[in-house]
Amino acid sequence: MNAPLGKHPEHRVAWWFMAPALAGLTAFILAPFLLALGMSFTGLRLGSPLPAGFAGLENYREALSDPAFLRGVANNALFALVVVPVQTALGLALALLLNQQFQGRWLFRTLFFMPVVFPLSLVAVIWIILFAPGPDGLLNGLLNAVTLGAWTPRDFLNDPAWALPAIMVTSIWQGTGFQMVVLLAGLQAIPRSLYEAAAVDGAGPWRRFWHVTLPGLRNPLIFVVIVTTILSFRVFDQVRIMTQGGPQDASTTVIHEVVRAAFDRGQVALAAAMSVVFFVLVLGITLLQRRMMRQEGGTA
Amino acid sequence: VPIPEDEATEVITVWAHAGRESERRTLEAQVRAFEKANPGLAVDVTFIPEGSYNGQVQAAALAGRLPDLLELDGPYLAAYAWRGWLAPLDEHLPDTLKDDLLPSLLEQGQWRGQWYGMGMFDSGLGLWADRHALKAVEARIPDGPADAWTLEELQEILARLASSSSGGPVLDLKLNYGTEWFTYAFSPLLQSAGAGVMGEDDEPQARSHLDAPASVQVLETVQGWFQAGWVDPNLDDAAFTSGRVPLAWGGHWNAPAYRDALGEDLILLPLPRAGDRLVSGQGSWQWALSSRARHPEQAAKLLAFLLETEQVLKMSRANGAVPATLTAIAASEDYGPEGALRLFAEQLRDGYTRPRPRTPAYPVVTDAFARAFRDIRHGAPVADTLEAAARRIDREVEANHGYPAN
Amino acid sequence: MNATLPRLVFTYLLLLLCTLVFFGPILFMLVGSLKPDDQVLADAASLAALWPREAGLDNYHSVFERVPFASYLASSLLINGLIVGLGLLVNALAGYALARLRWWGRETMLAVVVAILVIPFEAIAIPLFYQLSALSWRDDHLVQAIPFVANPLAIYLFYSFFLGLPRALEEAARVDGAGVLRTFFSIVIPNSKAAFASVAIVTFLFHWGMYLWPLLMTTSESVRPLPLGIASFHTLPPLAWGDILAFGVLMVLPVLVVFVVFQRWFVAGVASTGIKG
Amino acid sequence: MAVVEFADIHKAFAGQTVIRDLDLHVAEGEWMVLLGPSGCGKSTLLRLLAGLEAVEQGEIRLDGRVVNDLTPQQRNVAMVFQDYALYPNMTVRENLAFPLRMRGMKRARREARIQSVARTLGLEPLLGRRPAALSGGQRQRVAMGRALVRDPAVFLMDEPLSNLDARLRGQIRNEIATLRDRLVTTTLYVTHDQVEAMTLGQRVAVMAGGILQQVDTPMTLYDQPANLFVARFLGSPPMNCFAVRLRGESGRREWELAGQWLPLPIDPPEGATHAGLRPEAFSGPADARHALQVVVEGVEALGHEVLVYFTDEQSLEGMPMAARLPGQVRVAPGDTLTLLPDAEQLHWFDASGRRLATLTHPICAFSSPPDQGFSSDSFWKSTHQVHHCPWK
Amino acid sequence: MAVVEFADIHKAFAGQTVIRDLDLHVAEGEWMVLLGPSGCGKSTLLRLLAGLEAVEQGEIRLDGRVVNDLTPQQRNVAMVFQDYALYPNMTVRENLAFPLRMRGMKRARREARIQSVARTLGLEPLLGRRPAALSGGQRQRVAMGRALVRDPAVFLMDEPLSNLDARLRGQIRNEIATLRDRLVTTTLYVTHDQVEAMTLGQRVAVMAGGILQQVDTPMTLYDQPANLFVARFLGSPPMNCFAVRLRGESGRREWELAGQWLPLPIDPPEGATHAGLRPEAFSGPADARHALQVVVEGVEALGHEVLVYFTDEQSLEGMPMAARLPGQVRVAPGDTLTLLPDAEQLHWFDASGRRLATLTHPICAFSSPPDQGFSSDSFWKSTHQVHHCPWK
Ligand SMILES: Nc1ncnc2c1ncn2[C@@H]1O[C@H](COP(=O)(O)OP(=O)(O)OP(=O)(O)O)[C@@H](O)[C@H]1O
Ligand SMILES: Nc1ncnc2c1ncn2[C@@H]1O[C@H](COP(=O)(O)OP(=O)(O)OP(=O)(O)O)[C@@H](O)[C@H]1O
Ligand SMILES: [Mg+2]
Ligand SMILES: [Mg+2]
Repeated sequence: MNAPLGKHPEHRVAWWFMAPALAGLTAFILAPFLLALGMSFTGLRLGSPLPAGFAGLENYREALSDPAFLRGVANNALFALVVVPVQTALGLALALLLNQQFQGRWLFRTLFFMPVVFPLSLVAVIWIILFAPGPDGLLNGLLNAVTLGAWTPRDFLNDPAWALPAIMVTSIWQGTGFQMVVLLAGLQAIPRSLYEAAAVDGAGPWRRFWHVTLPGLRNPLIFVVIVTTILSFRVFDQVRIMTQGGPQDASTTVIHEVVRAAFDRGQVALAAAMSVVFFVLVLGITLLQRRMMRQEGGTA
Repeated sequence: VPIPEDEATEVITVWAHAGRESERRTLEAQVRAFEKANPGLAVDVTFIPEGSYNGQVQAAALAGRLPDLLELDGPYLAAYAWRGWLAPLDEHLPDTLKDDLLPSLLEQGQWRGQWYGMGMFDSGLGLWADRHALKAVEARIPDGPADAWTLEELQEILARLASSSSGGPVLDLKLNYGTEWFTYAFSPLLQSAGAGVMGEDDEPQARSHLDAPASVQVLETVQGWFQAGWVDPNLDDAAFTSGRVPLAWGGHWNAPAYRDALGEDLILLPLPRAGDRLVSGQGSWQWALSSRARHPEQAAKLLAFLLETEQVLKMSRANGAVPATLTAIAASEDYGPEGALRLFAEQLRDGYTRPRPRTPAYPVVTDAFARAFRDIRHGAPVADTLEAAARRIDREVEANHGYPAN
Repeated sequence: MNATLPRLVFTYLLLLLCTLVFFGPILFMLVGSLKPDDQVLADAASLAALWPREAGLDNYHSVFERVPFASYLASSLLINGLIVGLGLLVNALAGYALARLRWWGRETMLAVVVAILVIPFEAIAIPLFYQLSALSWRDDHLVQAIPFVANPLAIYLFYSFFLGLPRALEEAARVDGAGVLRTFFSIVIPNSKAAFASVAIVTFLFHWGMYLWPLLMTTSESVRPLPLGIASFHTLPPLAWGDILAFGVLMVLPVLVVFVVFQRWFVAGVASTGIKG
Repeated sequence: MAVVEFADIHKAFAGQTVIRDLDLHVAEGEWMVLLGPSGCGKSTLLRLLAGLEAVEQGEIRLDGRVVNDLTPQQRNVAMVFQDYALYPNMTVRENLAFPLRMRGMKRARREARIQSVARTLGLEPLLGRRPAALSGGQRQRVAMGRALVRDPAVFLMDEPLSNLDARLRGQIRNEIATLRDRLVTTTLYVTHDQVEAMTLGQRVAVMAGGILQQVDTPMTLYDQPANLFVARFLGSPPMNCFAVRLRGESGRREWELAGQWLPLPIDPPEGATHAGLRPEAFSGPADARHALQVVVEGVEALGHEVLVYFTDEQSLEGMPMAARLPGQVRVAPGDTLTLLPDAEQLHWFDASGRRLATLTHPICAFSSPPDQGFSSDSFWKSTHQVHHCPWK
Repeated sequence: MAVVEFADIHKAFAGQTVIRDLDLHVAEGEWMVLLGPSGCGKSTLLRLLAGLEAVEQGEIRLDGRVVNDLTPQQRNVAMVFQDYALYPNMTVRENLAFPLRMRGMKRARREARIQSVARTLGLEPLLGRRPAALSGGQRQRVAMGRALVRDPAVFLMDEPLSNLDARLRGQIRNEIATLRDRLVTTTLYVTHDQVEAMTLGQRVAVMAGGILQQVDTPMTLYDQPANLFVARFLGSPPMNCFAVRLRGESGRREWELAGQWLPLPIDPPEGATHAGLRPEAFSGPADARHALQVVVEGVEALGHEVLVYFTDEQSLEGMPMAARLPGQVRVAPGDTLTLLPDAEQLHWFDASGRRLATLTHPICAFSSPPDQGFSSDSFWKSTHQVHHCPWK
């Protein structure tokens, strides 16, 4: 509200409104993050009786020369590059499918969305079973049946070539429903008359999709892409439970390395340094993404 | 668990791992018995799932909220002790107890000359086998620890087994187990070969141990088994029980299920030796007194109670592990002189076992070793992998200035 | 513009396929939870994976025996209730201040919220743990909830939503004599049900599976939430897959109920909150 | 350009009949305005023709060819939507180009076409903008342009002006009228604004409740409304309609208005139960013997004319009666005013609301001298000058 | 009820001046209409008074008290919003109750108040409904009710009718006029519809570009517009304004219109560069010697009158000239028509657009005989009957 600024009470009211959240964010996110930043320059180890001491950039040097961490960064990037587009495309396809007129839309929407309500730790457990190696595994069995026996059963989660893709599949399975719901809502917000205008103007279904649907979904698409990108840099639970980052770091991620350093090895300062590097990376990517999307469309 | 709340009682707080049902029941019963025998003392036991036990204890320790008495996983003892979370037990326990204790437990419970941990039982590691299958390939069946197979012998047997089973897997290495298994189960092979994960107290480093040629050679051999397709992934933990493989790298805890599955055909063999002498695994849950304990005397009293022969036997019966005292072993059905599992007891008693590296760096050590082992499993070059792991471990040791006493 | 029959048939075929992909694993879990432990894996590759032959509730019995499920559930509900309940209030207030009120520091605060958005919890768990340990605050329900009440994502979602809310309503209320606070409670909240529902669901989903934090912060059985229960099943192998799946089913059931009940609002809310890039 | 025929069209939504037995013939190049209150089915009719709704019963023909089963893109119609439906992601130029691209027109020709339309509609400076950066009036013109840029068989316009404010509406109405005279294309134009209908339609089809009430030129609709609905729908303020009360014999008949008896110089037609009198059929204060004295209830002084409202118990639906007095009169509610209604301009309706023709409806028409420059077919028919007629 | 004063108000948004040096005094109980084109700052002025925008410069006084720094809830004003801003989560009753609850009125008194307002506005049967279940007109009345239910110092209404369709707008305009006369409360009413301004305002403040152009009664504005802007803003079609060209000496002067020279019976004021003539200053075809012959460019036949458009090169901004001919004339574009402009109704403006007073502005007024029932203060001032004046 544009009510008078100056001495007006609204200024104070605003701070009151902001205060609880601000206190929470400061105490539980900002302060620990600054603490992490500080810790990253020390030699602090979990529970160590030695004085932490100033370590300079040692932790950063160590993190950046740790092949597992670097692999984690690369894996995260690969993960984002694959999962974001695939999941978005799938979500869009499902949304389009559900945006048609037919009986039972509600049911199917619920079914497709259901994986989203599953905690990742549980999803991971289910998929470990589905990925079971040997011909007895469900996925192996299915692929075998589909390819009429041409498929050689694999141990997906312990195969350097398959571990990361397997985790991607799991994540896509779990996350697509969210994309779908957002995009479905976006689809329903596109004025019907635009489709009608395009039809009258001579556009067939494909061109209507290209010229009306896609542009109309711009903002929801931006939203899901940004959220999915942020989330795909946070991948952890699946990795921890399904592959522990292996084999040969083939499926490790940054957060997984952070957690291993901090919790399994007690190297909290190293973990803090990794977190800081990671934060800078993700923030950079997010800002870049926002800027690109914004400029491209003019109004976002 | 209701705790009697009258003012005269002192409450001893205890954390224990929530093992199997029977184990939990037994401990609870023992605690009640202790309370009955010691009016005015109450015990408050919290069971914590094994999966999250270490994390929880560390978190509580950092927060200064450890209980009086707690269980911990043997190899972590040094780490906890160095951080000052534990109080030495020497002054609280009678020396007579030591005399009766398994030497493995004595070794495991001590660090830098002080006694921190005391187990009610120890673990046994060995090879389970199907008598028929071995007979079919005319394998030699060792009598005891002293005449264990050599690594080459095992390899040959595996090859024979494999060819008789048309190339399928023949060995279960319990690949479905968690991180700690790999250090526990396979570092003894390195030690047997004359190397090991780390040097002893006077040489606390991994370099020239973990990456020593002997270590490399042993693990290259094991890697060969993977590459030959002899090892079952064992996702369902049923590789041996379902008869898929005739040989399983395992321990005392497998006994009940394996007996059920194979009955008379089940035989227990020592691990292979990679060098002159067999080295097997040891170490299990131990009791320790927190340095912040508010009732150390009473807690020690409880501990002493738990180590009474009767109690040790009860626990051993509940979880199937090797009883902690020689007296109890002698009285045990399974581990006694004629017991089917006596091999486990012999190994522990006769010095065929060595503890995992007793260093405050252990969390890093086991992480590095397990990771290396898993990479080797998937074909990573053994020498490089081990060298990298050794470097990782040593960096940690150096960063802590070799863990000076404080 | 109207669906023809062949098209409808095609649509249903596609729907069926998608149902298989998205619901199949869930069905597998449901069915598996009714089977004896060893059958779960044994059946996996056959159609029996989706069809219980020897169905029984044994696994569920076993779950209730192995873990104090009711206590875990109660803790989880309490913790999530706090996070969602307090969170809606706190974050909505902040989102409103950012979207609507004019004050010094607004722009900065918005930038901070957006930047904070990308900090994953795992990255700050340890320092936060140190912080709270220094206050020796641990092992209760509150410590599992309070740190998550203020949530930058929720603030941002509310902010986007309020930006799109017609200003005239609030102005009318102000002219009618309501103060800022009164306007917020009497006018803004009742007209933002969709936003509240969707933020509620999103935060609920986000925190229902939380594992790391309770692991660090709790020891007492009575304050532990459901996800820690899973650890009880990760004991020595053989894993009791049936029990794990049964536990999983019990764990998602409350979320599923919440979702099905609020789904209508959720979809509408997503439409109105998420749309600002 | 095409002939449009609706034959016996019937349309229902979810069992609710929206259009009933509709027959309508639009000639080649004709501008037909569909006029009617909200919800009477105007848009539905347009959408049926465009192919956006399925025809359930009856036939729609374009140049004699039945198009019932063609998709929108197969029918060569162009439509201006009520909410414009401009593609928000495209610039004005791209919006205009879209229908041409969809029909595969080559780039060069397309550009030429766009330029020409943009010039016609004054859109040239806006070509690079997005719809979000346009004012309401500009958007309307782009929507128009997107239809004009093609060369369709029929134009369909669905209340293209209803979202504009009064002033802009008037201005764009003029522009559309100019366009209409320039581009002769068969057009169906939907509105519920009667001023638009009067000024834009060559013929106007008045609809109510899904039924066609009357199709005729605007002036015929105004002068000879087929029924009470049409009578009261056209004109602002609408025609004053009331249940008629008569007394006296033929030749000395009197009729009642606002409780007063006035002489009726003509014979009402047989069966007349209702009558209507347009507001302009009242003339200013007169000393006449048979003038009507009314108590003014409301006044609207518009500068060039004053609308005076008063009450008549017999008025349909209790609507106030209105008199339109040209010029400026200072009159306030509560005043008593003397008005002279022209009974000869009464419209007569029977009990069912149908119009009854008066046999003798004296009209005072004087044709202008041809040498004064009037085109031969234009003639004055001013109701205001009726009292100057010699026989009065 | 209060006196409202704006003193030297200046308001800018992001450096863009929106209101400039504005002084306005609204008397106690007066209905002041703010009229002006879109974007001229009308809403801003209202919002300044309501406290929804900060006053940056100048003072706003309610009954002499400066209210610049009061919050909206501290100023006792009631506002009707353009899009009504009904609370969708509340029933009509709750909507009406809200402002009373906010002011802490007791339940019983509140109910009584709501009942009375609901009765006044015919909302009784709707009290239990939510806004979503109301038609546009009903919503408008609820919005009105929410303002009326209070007893504010000032009513503010921001284009309350602009979202309604033409027919409903006319009807509710009447209702508002009735209310205005019943409840005498100081009111600022914003519109850009000049019919509303003319019919509702006791005085009308015409704004353009943030500057007050003229504040006066509607008729004064219409008859004596202070400048070209006001002249052309009021009236539909607007006043025909053009650069004036004169020739000849005083007494035998002539002026040019549509390229033809016509006698000018009066002397134009000193410095006149522009003149304006309302469309109704033309009268129908005449045989007069000095009639104007125009080629018709456009025709709008509205039933009761015909608007005829023709071109004059001198016309401001190239706007077509309009003549309003009462009744019905059949005239088509391209026809030649003879019109008689009444030069005595010319408005004169100087180079800066300011109005110039004519010393002798002959008006043909005839007061009606008192015994005919006219109230003493009402009199005719019809421009149409000017040519019946004896001296012509
Ligand atoms: N898709 C639909 N489903 C159900 N009813 C509909 C549909 N479209 C229109 N109607 C109904 O059909 C009737 C006629 O609608 P239509 O849009 O043709 O009216 P209209 O004359 O264009 O009115 P307006 O002037 O308000 O645009 C209305 O009662 C409307 O509610
Ligand atoms: N909050 C704002 N920020 C920036 N510019 C504004 C703001 N509010 C209004 N303006 C600008 O101030 C000018 C006057 O706006 P205002 O709403 O007062 O016009 P108005 O006369 O009410 O127009 P309308 O008839 O279209 O409602 C416009 O140019 C508008 O763009
Ligand atoms: Mg319509
Ligand atoms: Mg405005």
